[in-house]
Amino acid sequence: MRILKNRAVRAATATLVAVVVAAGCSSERGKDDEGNKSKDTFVFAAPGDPAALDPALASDGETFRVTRQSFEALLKHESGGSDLTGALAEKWDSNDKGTVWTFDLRKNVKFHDGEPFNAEAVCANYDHWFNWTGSYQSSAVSYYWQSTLGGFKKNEDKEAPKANYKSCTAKDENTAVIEVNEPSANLPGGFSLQALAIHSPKAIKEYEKQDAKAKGDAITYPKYSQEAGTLAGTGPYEITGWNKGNKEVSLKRFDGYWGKKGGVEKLVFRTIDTEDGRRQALQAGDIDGYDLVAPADVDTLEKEGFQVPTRDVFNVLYLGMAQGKHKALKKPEVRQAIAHAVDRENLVKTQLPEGGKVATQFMPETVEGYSDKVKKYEFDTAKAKKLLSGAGETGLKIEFCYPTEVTRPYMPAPQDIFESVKSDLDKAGIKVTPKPLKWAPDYTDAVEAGSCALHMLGWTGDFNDGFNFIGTWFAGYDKQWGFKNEKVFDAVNAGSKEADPAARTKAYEKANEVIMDYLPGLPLTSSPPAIAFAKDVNPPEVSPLTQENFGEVTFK
Amino acid sequence: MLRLVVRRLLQLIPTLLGLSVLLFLWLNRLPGGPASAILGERATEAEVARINRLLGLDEPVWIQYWRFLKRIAQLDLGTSVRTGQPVWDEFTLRFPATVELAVAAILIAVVVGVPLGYFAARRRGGWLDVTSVSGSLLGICIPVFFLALVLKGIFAVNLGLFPSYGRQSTGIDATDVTGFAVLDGVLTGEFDASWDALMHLVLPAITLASIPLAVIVRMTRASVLEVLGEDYVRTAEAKGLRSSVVRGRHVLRNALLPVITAVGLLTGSLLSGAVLTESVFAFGGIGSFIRQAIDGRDYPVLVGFIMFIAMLYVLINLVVDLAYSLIDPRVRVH
Amino acid sequence: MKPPMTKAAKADRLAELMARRGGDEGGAGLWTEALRRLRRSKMALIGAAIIAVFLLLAIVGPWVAPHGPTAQIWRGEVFPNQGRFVGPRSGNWLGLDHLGRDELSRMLIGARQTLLVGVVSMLIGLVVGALVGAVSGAAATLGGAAGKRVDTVVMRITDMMLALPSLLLAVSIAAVMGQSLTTVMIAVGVVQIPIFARLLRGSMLGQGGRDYVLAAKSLGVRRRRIVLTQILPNSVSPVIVQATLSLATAIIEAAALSYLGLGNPDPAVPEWGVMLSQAQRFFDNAPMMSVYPALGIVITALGFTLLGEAMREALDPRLRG
Amino acid sequence: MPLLSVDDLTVTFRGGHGRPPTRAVDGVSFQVDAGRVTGLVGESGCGKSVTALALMGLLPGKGVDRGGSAVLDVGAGSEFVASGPVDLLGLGPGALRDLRGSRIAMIFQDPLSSLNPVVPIGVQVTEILERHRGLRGAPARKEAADLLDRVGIPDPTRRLKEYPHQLSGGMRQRALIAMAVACAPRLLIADEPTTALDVTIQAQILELLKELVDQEGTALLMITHDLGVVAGLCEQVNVLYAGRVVESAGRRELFAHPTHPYAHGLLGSIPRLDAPRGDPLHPIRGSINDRIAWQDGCAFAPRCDFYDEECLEGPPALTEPRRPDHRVRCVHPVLDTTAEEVTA
Repeated sequence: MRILKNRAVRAATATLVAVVVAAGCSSERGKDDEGNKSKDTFVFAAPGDPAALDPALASDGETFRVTRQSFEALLKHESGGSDLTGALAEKWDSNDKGTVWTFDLRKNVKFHDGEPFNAEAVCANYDHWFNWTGSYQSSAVSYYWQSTLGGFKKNEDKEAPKANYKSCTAKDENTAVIEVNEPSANLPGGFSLQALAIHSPKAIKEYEKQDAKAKGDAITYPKYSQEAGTLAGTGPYEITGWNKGNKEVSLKRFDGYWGKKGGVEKLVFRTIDTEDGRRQALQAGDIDGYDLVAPADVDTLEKEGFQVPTRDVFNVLYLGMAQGKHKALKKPEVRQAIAHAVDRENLVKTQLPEGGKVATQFMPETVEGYSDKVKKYEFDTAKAKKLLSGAGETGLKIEFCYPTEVTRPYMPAPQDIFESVKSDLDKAGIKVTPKPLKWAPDYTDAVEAGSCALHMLGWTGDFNDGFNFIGTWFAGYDKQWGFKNEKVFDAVNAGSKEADPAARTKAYEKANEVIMDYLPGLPLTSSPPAIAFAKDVNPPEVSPLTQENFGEVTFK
Repeated sequence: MLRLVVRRLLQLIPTLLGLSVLLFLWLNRLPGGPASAILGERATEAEVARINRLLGLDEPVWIQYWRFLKRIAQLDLGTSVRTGQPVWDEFTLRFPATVELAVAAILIAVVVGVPLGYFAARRRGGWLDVTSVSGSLLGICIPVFFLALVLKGIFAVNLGLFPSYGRQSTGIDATDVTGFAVLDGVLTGEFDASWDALMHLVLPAITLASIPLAVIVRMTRASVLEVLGEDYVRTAEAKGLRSSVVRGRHVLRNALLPVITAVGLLTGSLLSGAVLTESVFAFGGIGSFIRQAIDGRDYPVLVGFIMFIAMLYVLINLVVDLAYSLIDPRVRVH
Repeated sequence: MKPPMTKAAKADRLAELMARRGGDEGGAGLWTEALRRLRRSKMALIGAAIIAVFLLLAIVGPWVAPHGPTAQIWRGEVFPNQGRFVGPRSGNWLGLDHLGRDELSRMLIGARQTLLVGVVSMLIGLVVGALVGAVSGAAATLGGAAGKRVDTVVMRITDMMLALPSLLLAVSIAAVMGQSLTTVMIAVGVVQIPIFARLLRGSMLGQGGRDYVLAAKSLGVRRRRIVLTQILPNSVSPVIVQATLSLATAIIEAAALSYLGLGNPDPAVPEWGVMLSQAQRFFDNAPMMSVYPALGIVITALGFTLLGEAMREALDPRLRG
Repeated sequence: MPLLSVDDLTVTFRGGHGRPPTRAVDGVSFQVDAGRVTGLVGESGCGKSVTALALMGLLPGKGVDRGGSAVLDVGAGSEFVASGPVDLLGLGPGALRDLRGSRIAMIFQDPLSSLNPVVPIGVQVTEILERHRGLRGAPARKEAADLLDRVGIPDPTRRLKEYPHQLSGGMRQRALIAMAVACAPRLLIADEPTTALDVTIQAQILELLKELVDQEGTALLMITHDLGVVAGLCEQVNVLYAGRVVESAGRRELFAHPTHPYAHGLLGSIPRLDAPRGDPLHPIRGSINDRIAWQDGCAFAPRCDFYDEECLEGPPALTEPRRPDHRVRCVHPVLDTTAEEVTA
């Protein structure tokens, strides 16, 4: 026994010594690595891990942030803006009904695996998605396909939306034609979605067989989507590694890229889930940039010489009112009273990062269909009081849900915003009972089910179309709001079937005015999610849709 | 000895079964489901319903439980709802990090705590005693997350002595053999990788060590005080032995027995309890993963994890007992 | 030659002399002994002093607080989004928090909340834990084979509870019950249960083996009586110590929960843990905003811990001397 | 001259923690002659063990005051100690360590608790050989085996590997004795060496001790409350009461003529087979706690049948009422006892 013990001890000490000594003599080399590493590797900290490396299976921004560097869709938003421009398609056009979409594809584009990009490739992708079966049809896996092009060839679930996608035909090498059954507000915007980015057909063939099994109590993402180097896109970077343990995805510059080559040799995305964590990592020089900067930090970082470029706003935060939950909210006066009671200016002044704006309607001004003629509800506590007493609701008691442990691009500090709004309402004589809930699923569920009389929620646009905003709430009856008002519903839907962009915009403007007259809830603010970069970085054009292309990054 | 191991593992089975039932009933009481956790604000009722149906979460609990049992029987812990990967893989992926962290923390706690406790006992009532005891107590009283933030702010951000997050720097692409970053470096000869990993360990380990340290200091102190009063120490003195021998062979060897048990249990709690530390230092271990699992209602992960922890505890207790039987002849295992 | 003393006189003289010699060691009971040692331990004194101050604050705090906890009176002067805060000044001795509220008032009112959380959750743990422990301890010592089985089962369960990371337990409780002060208390309390249970059982087993229990058994005293009148009273001291220590851990655990966003939500009743977890976002620009509640927590916890440790030492017969 | 002469030894425990200081040993004087067995008798609490510890230098450094002197003839000196007579109370810790185990050894009361439970017997024996005789490794083990053999432990080589809990009570005490005599000390102090053992074993152990001292010429200071042991072993007896020697005489003389009321009482309280039936025992009333300070008078007075005011006039001196070699500390010595009344 004793012998054995001693042996163990000796072994242990031996290793320890080895490590320390080794470390000692090699530490120098380590330093050098750091030195020249920063030249060609750009490290960006994201708040969350990607879900998969196949954007088609994902619905979260973190996945897209990574895949966007490697996969391209037919269309994209212009760098730093929110207008559509060509990506893999140079030009695109549709018939008047908006059901036949023709894309002139970019020539001599190669996939990372050397395959040529052409019309067949495009159709291969679209048909692949359209023919999805099994748990691929779950909206947890194919959310964006379903929300833009509806269901599948064979819907296995009667609840699934009916297919709107009809066919994709390769007219010639460089012309692809995609047909849909109904005109849709999601087009052409949908064609820019990262979820509909084009992969090399070779890769698709190869991994088609791998099923996303709904096994026991969870959906297993297909194996290929969890490994680097399986799929091949056309983007400026290739994904070379995904070290899950280290929460790190690394990409290498693709020299065969058709467009402007990537500025740095290697891109690395690392996950740091807390705001402080990301900020401190930047301050400590461990990373070169990060997203979702806490508003409180923007100023600090700038003072310390870091770069915090301002994004245009492309989201809206609103104060939701569930009429189903609280009868008083059915009275317009009460809703108006609340609207007048809230000091939205103060939120912008004190809570939001630079560039934040008061929201006058349920879409930011950057979106086509934004109207200046909507009814505005200025801050006026006295008026609020008057309206309440008029409605016989003085001393109104109401429950107010807010999410904890989360920051959303449109909602930097939920609890602070909540407390400000609450104290406003208190001043107007409305008794608020706070009800904090964990963001997901508690909060989102409660809100969806309309069990939160007052609540805060928001939306970040997927692409530049008004319906992508107002459509998500007011296209029909929704428990979250709990009201039926055909006038509103019709106004909102009017635009969605409209093929002609100009007419569509008009319709949306009208819709916004109708909505704000009815005032189902109170749009609070639009705030730009802040993004920060190190001093020695030439940052990319920051995008309102948070669709930065890190290929633009270079080091000073 | 082997029989002991086997017996313990058999005892484990009923415990696990009971535990799993409790868990299942418990977790089913949790509001909200994975679906909305996945989709966030994009979740609509219809979607949630569909996903739940697909996952069979709409079926009665006992059916789900039966399915679960069948899975477990095949040694399948299920699949994480959030990451869509097998729970087992997720654990094996992240557990080494936590083990590394926990071991480092315990090492610190023991290396610092035992001597402190010993000398505190020797100079009972002296300034060393008072300072070391109340100092270690202070360690317990600082909320871990705050301690972590402060340490990080000072040593990582301001002084830049240590990395502020993660397990490894980006530049160093270490080859992964065992998953234990430090060890791997030694095995593969990538010593800079080892060093790098060590540096990343320092701050989290110190943070995590604060509580075990306090416990160990106090235990050592108490137990040394007790042993110093024992007759056999007096005997040793009566033999005129050199004080080094008296301390080492007669005082410490006896005084450390209870400390060993404590260390075992502490390690266990660290392995399961590094949630705060890991999330402050974005340390890719099991702790932060579990925290996300809780937020995301990732039932399979939670169930799996608790099963995992249960087993872990039995194993640790086993190890402690074996270690004990090595040092304390009175409790030989037969 | 002095006149001979009477017997009585002699007796008195003796008594006087014996008295003068002073009493002998021993005889003093466990508790009196302990108290005597406590009064002389630095740790105990410091701890007690801290606790006294804390209690005072907790009691009078809300009345002496100059402003309401939610009144965002100086809202216009604080700009968290620009890192502009207001430090100590006349009128706001501890400055303003990130929503333009008077920090001092919130600290004062927070004291009571913090105490409340500590005490209630400790009590939950103590009462339930002690019950469980007592039952299983009694079963183990006097219940015979069946009792042993009961005991093992109970202890298994507590083991499991101990094995679960306390935060995980707390979080899932919070998830079921929704967030509120009560949730925090229960969550933190539940975590304490197994500790108390094991402790009491342990010391009961220790007592169970003692001669006086054997004696009582052999005299045929009814088991319930033995447990109630002999074993329990002699087993409580470690539990009392633990209770003191638990007050500290409870306060800290509560802070941890707040950091995980599960703290008491209601801004009207600020609790130091919540204040800390909210303020640490602004640590760079307004460190004091985190430091005040942090200090509050640390010092209070330290107070209870010091006292608890001192008691532990004072009561530990092995460490007499 | 004697091997050890203790003169006016006093040991006082400072109270601290508000307790009054207690004087455990209050001016004890006695002598131990080389190669002879001297007894130190008294009921528990009379300060005999403290005396022993004081001689060994094992009393805690803090909170204890020592007075008087205890001169031991250490024979050959060592690196710390000059040869010849030295005052044990005057020595530094280093010197004491050198003497303990080599010149002066001790056997304790409870053999189980006096052995380190987690160290094999062998090591516990060899360590002392190594310390004082520089023996290491094989020779040390050999010597240890011999020692165990000498103290009558069967199969010593196996025992060396065993741990205390594997030995019987008697074995353990033998092992302790083996350690004590390992370096042939000049003085061996045995503090109630048999109290923790059952009677049959007691006899064996006493037998063993006798042999050893006879062979080695070691002087033995036997500390006990058991008059049986005294009768069987000691040549010179010192009766201790409340920290002072109250009577000192040769064994026969003492048993024949217990002169101090206390000694008288002690002997009177032994049950005897040849006593007529129904003849009651004569226990001493009260306990050692019913006493007064020596400076006020005779500490035994409160329990004494014969005391009067004279007893309360200051400390009584040692007198020699019977014979020059029989010293008694009493104002009213019991002189009328006749031999046949008490003889063992």
